[in-house]
Amino acid sequence: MSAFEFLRKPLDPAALGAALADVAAGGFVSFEGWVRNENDGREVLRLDYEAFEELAVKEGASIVAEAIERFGVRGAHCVHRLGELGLGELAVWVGVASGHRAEAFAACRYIIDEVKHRVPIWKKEHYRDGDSGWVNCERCAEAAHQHHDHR
Amino acid sequence: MSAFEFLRKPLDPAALGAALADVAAGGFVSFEGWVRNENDGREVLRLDYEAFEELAVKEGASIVAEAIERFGVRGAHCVHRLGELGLGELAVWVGVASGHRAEAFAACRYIIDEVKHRVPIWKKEHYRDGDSGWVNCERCAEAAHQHHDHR
Amino acid sequence: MARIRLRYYALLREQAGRNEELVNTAAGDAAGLYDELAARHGFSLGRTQLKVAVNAEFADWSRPLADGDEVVFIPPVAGG
Amino acid sequence: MARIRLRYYALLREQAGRNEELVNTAAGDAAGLYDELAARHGFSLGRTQLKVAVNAEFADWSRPLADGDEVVFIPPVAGG
Repeated sequence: MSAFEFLRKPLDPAALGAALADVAAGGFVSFEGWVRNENDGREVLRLDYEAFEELAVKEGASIVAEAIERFGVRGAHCVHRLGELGLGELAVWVGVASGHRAEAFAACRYIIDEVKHRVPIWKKEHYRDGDSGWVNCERCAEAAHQHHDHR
Repeated sequence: MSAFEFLRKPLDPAALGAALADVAAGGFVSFEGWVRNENDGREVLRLDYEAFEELAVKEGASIVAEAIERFGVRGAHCVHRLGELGLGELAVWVGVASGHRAEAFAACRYIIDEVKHRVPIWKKEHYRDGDSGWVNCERCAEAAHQHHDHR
Repeated sequence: MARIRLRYYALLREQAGRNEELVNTAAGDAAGLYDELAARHGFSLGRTQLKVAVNAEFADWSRPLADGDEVVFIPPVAGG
Repeated sequence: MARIRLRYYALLREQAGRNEELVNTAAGDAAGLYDELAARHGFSLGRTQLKVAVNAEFADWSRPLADGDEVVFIPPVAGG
């Protein structure tokens, strides 16, 4: 199993957690990112996720390896959904098993924060009003347009 | 469902997490305490958990309510096993659903830390060498004995 | 004299050799009651390592005891 | 002239109207190539909002392009 993976079907947290089972681990922390019905004041109906997979799996695996090294945890894994997701669906799962809980919390937080900042994954939100938009792109596109002459 | 519960049979993290499902929540953090094969350098074979249940469920529910209030999360739940547990078994589960992830991490950490400090639950470790001991009791009992005259 | 119901857990349960008992005590408060019972059962835990609950609520050691109170001495906890 | 394979994702894919394309370019580096393609496809994202990858590794904008390179311009990411 690679430390970072993509799946195009629903994630199974129980199976993912079981794969990190380790009798030398006393603490296990997991993070789940769920598709929320609202973002920035707009009502969301569903999401599309896409990724530059070849680079994303390398960058994601680097992040998990960094977390294991930095926090000294025993095992960690991250899986991200791709494709169309409905409300409440599980978009990303991070699990960390550790001797003690402080390191498990820190490593899990590190992985999800870094994944959101560094891994080439994009999501398009579809709103109730019929509009849609790429998160983090639409607003900075407007900013780019306003400053077009200064680039 | 009470915010804090005891169970005498194996915990089911998938079902426990599903009970916190909430389309207004974008982040879910859970902590699992697993029975570890070692504590303080001694090889552990199994654990017995017992609780002063009447007080423990009140104190546990207070802790979960404090976390919800303090961190503004949408839902939280804690379940603790009682009885005899083998290596790798799930002893305690904490789950927190929140609009955003920072609060979910903070609330989950708060709950497990406070539960471990404040809720009247005890565990007896059984060691490979045939000895056994109540965690947090044996050593402070020695200390108490040494300082007997100064109480 | 107050008639008190004790329940014992963990190390205290083992050292007392019982889960619960009824005692008649002249002790004025929970601290006095613990000292009495520690002497009788040979408890190894000092009172400073314990908390006390009266009628399933955490209580002060100086709390006066009333007839019918349920008292639990709480050894250092270790959940999770 | 270098022959470059582009792959597009997210907003850039939609604005380019394609997943990938092959271009012959005289641009000396990735920055010059982006400016060329932004003009052709009407990309709304400024280069400062993007990162660039060459042959599936993050790269500097000033990296010289070689014949056969695969280039991906990376819009602001939003995993999770």
